[in-house]
Amino acid sequence: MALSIAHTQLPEASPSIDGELLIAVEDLSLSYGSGKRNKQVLGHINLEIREQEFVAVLGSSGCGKTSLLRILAGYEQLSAGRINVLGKDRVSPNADVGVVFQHANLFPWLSVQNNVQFGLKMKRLPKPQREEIASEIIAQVGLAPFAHYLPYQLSGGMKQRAAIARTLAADPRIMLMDEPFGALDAITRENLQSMLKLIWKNSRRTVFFITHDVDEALFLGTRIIVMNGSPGRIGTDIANPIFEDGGSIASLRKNKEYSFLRESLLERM
Amino acid sequence: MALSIAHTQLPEASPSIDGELLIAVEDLSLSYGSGKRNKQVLGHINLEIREQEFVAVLGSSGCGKTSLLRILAGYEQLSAGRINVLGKDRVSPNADVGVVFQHANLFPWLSVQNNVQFGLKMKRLPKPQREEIASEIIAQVGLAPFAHYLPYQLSGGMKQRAAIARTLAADPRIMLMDEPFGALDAITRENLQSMLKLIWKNSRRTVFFITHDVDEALFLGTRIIVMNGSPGRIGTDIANPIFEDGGSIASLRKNKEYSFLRESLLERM
Amino acid sequence: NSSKSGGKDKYPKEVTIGYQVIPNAELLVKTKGLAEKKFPNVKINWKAFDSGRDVNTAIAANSIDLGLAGSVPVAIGVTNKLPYQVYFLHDIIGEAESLAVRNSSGVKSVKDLAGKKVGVPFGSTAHFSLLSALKLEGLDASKVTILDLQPQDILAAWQRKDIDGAFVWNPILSKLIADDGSILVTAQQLADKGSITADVGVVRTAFANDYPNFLKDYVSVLDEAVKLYRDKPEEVAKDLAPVLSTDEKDALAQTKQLVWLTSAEQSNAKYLGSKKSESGFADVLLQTAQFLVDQKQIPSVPKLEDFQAAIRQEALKK
Amino acid sequence: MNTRNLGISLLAVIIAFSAWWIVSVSGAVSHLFLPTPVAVWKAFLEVINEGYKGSPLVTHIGESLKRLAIAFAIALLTAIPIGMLSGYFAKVRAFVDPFIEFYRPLPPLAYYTILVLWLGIGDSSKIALLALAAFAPLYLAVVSGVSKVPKDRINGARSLGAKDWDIFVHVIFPSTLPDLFTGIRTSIGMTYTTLVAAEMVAAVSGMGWMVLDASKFLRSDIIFVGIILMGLIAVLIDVLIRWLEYNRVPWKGKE
Amino acid sequence: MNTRNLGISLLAVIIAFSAWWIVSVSGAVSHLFLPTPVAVWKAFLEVINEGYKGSPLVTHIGESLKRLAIAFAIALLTAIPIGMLSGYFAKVRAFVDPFIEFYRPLPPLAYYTILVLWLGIGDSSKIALLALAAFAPLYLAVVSGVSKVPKDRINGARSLGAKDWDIFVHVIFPSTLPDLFTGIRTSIGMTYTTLVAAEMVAAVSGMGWMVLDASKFLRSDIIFVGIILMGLIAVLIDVLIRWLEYNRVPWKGKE
Ligand SMILES: Nc1ncnc2c1ncn2[C@@H]1O[C@H](COP(=O)(O)OP(=O)(O)OP(=O)(O)O)[C@@H](O)[C@H]1O
Ligand SMILES: Nc1ncnc2c1ncn2[C@@H]1O[C@H](COP(=O)(O)OP(=O)(O)OP(=O)(O)O)[C@@H](O)[C@H]1O
Ligand SMILES: C[N+](C)(C)CC(=O)O
Ligand SMILES: [Mg+2]
Ligand SMILES: [Mg+2]
Repeated sequence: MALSIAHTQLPEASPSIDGELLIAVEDLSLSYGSGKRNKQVLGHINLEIREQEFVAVLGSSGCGKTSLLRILAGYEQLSAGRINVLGKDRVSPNADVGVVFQHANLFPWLSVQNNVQFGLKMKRLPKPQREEIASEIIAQVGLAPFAHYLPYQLSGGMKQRAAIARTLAADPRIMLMDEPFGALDAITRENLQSMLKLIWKNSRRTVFFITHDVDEALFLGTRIIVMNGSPGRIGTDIANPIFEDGGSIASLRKNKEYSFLRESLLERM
Repeated sequence: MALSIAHTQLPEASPSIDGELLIAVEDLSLSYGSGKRNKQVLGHINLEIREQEFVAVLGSSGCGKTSLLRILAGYEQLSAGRINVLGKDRVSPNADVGVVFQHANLFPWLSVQNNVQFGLKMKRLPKPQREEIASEIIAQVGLAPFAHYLPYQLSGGMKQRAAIARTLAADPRIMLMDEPFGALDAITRENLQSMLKLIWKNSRRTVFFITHDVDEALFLGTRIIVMNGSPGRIGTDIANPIFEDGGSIASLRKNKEYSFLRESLLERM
Repeated sequence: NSSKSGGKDKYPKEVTIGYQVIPNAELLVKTKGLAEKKFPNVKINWKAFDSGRDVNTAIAANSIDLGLAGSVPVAIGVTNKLPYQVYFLHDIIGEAESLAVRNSSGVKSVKDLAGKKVGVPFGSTAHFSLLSALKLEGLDASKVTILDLQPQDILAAWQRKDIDGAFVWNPILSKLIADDGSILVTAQQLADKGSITADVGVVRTAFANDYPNFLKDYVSVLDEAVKLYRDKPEEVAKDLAPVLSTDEKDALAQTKQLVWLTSAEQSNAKYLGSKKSESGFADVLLQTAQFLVDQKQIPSVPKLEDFQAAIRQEALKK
Repeated sequence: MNTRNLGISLLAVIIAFSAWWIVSVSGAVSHLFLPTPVAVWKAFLEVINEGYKGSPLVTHIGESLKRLAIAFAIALLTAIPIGMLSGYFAKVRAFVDPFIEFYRPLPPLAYYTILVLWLGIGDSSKIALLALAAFAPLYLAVVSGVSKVPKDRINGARSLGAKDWDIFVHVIFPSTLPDLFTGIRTSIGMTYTTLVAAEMVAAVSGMGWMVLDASKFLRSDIIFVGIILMGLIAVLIDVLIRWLEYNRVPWKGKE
Repeated sequence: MNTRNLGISLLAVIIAFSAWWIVSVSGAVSHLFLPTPVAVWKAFLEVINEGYKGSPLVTHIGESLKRLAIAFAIALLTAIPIGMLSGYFAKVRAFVDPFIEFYRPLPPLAYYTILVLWLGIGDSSKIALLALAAFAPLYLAVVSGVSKVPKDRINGARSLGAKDWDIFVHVIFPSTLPDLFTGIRTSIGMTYTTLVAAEMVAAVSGMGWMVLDASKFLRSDIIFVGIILMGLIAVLIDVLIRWLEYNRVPWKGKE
């Protein structure tokens, strides 16, 4: 999957993968406010995401990463251009597109078990089946002993794992994640990175993953997008040349292309 | 100032500097709660900090970094051992020991100008003098155009700069900082790191600086402490062999000792 | 509320009577259960009220069938076209309501009240009597500080020496007398000079039309109570004492301060009369209302015929 | 009141009680103004044993609590749905708010006469008065609760497949629970302080009526009994609701 | 009420008004129950031109507002310092709270007779009743405000050289300002709803007394004038305080 690249220049071409086209964005713009207060946040975004891609999105603060994700999730309406997510032109939040935020956003009145079951309940799945699926996924993210805890009884990392489990349980075709590990300490963060990688390896679910950590992007993304400018646009869009199916950030850093890639990406932010 | 170290092993000895001894901690322990709920958080900490040192503190989450800082600041009382800060055995919060937190903790009802003046007002400095000193420091941290803004009108990075300015204006002999850049995005973070480094270079004020970012520690600290274990103790205490007076994290990364040091420190967390 | 049944000779299944704790025939009827005895198949609901104002409101709200209110609230009610009529005078207020003044205040006559503070419950019979007394003595009401006080607050104010006098009824009146007070004017004296006040039985007109016989028979029960009182006042006092929260002796004294009248006596033209056109009490109500207009208490007053129409003499007839 | 300083709270009560005792027994003030603790205790026993004016004490307490409970139930059943709609749909809120804003600050006694005219002297006007007192704080709490529901919590639920009705039942309602409980507490408080006003017209039972009636006859001892009783019952109700809250909304203040 | 849906709010008012007009003019209910808008308007003009029972309308409004203002000022001057002490020193709070918890839920009418006995029938008992109604919500808001002051804000101030008194004046007081304003609004609300009760005894002026007196004389039109007036004035007061709050505490809800 990794394209080989020259050491002196990054390939600007978008990667060509054969999977089904799940997300297509054409000439998208977004403005907030109206009249004098109008502020264009995104301008002329073009983007295609296919099945099985893990797209890591980098970009300086305020360049519009979150805004783009919210449009893809149907939380925000674009101001101009065209969008198509899973065949629909008018996107509204639905169970096929899962979302995980920086802050876990769990339902505080539901136990971990019930939070994870939420999506299944909405699908009107019978209770025993719901419970089985949820328990399995909870075990997978290592929260089995805490299944009956309420969110406030969990640490930040545990909450984040529960949130990921909840989205996974709903079995969306696409997962949109907005700096899901941003609020965590280094150790927890590394654990969750490995967990996410493993999950992706097993399910090959399409992921759109915003981060401000270049190492994280290089570790997780099969493809890396860098956004910049104001209004924000996509400046760089490459296949990750050093993507490995397993490994760790530490082993990544030993890759000889790593330092160069890192610097190049930072520069482009 | 930097000790030369062997490439295969980190020197475990505490660095010997000739400055005045400002902080001395001997066999310090701390427990929270009592009875069944008792939990020992710090155990047998020994630490000496001298004038002009910039001590960067690393350590996994929950190992007690913040707790140690709070004891040094006089916010928390130790359970056992001895402590001496600026010659006093019973430490209570005072103007000689400045504190900066991860979240700016500004007074929300005071403008930047008045926040920065706060310490001077407490010293009963006459108003014109107060204003002069504050304006100067505000300009130094690049907030001059925002001097009359209230905190809620500032971005995260601006708030953090105002908080640092406020502590600097009070002119403490020691500055204790607890992940002051933890909540910021990568770009802002780098700017503030450079700013702090510059300020330290000019004032050589003693700093105790907690971070979870190894790069940040290597960039800023003349000395690096790694805490670990439960109850937390000081596992590693070295002079930073690659400390430079100027530079940037990017240039740091080019240092050939960088990768090894980084891995060793991460390992020790 | 009463439920209607059958023709005009029938009793209602239920009747709601709004009474007040005043030592008169109706209180005796209630205390001795005379009505329950007389109407074994009628459910009688007794509702206690503190003021004619609330009785007016309750009648207007269709919540009670019979009620007891002072002549002043009734004049106000008729003026406002409340759908009720006077069917009985439960008592003529004699010495039960009086103007008491504190001895130490130096007030010897009504005229001395100028510049003094006097408490009275506004909109009550006592309020009317006080204003009448001032008018009779030619003292402008604006020269006296008249305070709107409920009886219990009058006593509190009296004890604290916040007021110099009060026009009020029992049990508070006797407490004022007991505490350095003396009586300056009684309602009896004012009645003698034409300013009559009374406690009045009113009935919802619709109820009276539906159950004329019940009303007649209820009046006969009231007559029975008046006779009982005239025959054995001590026994009556003994029955009423606990209801009045007082002792027998005081209860007897209190009953004597009110004039109890039988229906026959009330048929006199001086009182309710026997014909619409010759009801002395209609004149009293008109005078009362006119007086309230003069005192700027109410905006306007209806014609005499309206007051005459509001007297129902039928129930008095044997 | 936390348990750590329970001793001090107890001390406060004892000091207040002693002060009362000393002042009243010393004779410095008339017993009419301040009955002695002994007199109040005797009055309490008397009311316990013989009742007050025809009804046993439990009837007085029961009648008052019944009125409060019915009024509060009416407020709950109306304020929660209306408040949820108002909180969710700005237009509904714009329609309902003028009425609430207008009647909320009105003294209950100002419109009590009108209520009696409309609903009669029975329990319905009393209950209506209490329910009106209960409605506004409950409604406002629900509206504020709903408008505080994070937009992204609703979005998140939709992304998990929740439809409109699911959102109401499974997201908005539970989200407002903490505010609802706060509202319930203020609402019951408001209702309770209106109790005496409600029992002013044509009542012959109820704690409020008892105090009013006692004050008509200047029975200070009974007034004190009534006040102390009402205060203690109010504290009990509040403790009960806090306990319920603690059990139903354990995450309150910890989100 | 936001401005975007002002039209809908206006519509609500118009609908309510029309409903009133139609029902009252149709004759379906007696004018005693529901006077016509025209009658109310006439009564309003009458009261404006001739006053009510000896005092011009402005005097009635002024007297009520004066009582409210004095009572509220007393509550402010007592509740803020006591509340600050209670919030800061757990022991003070343990001492004060039993009294507050006990009297707060009591219906004002329950203890009004006692207040009249103690303070007389003048304005002082009225003001005391109103001040008691105002005190509890203000006190509770200040206590909650103080106990919400982040521990590290105080520590931070000490690290900048603040001493005990500085902490109170420069940290705790301004920190509680947002809660104080919330407290002020509920407190004024509580005081206002007690206004009629306060003017029940020995008043000959005041909006509350006007409504009470009008109901004695079955003047529904005046009752309506009084209620509408009281409602509008309350809304005005609330707008004023919100405006003050917006100007004094611009950071509220944005920390
Ligand atoms: N609701 C809104 N109204 C107005 N402007 C907004 C709104 N939301 C975001 N913006 C602006 O849009 C721009 C893009 O914001 P966005 O949150 O998408 O950036 P981002 O790339 O996610 O930044 P970060 O890395 O800090 O999360 C910013 O300038 C922001 O101030
Ligand atoms: N007030 C407290 N009461 C009880 N336990 C506490 C308290 N404060 C901290 N702890 C516990 O003490 C331990 C050390 O906490 P501390 O905040 O000092 O860690 P830290 O090294 O700063 O962690 P982080 O990197 O996450 O900030 C943790 O286990 C924490 O749960
Ligand atoms: C509702 N309040 C208790 C505030 C006032 C009253 O009883 O009239
Ligand atoms: Mg973002
Ligand atoms: Mg910490």
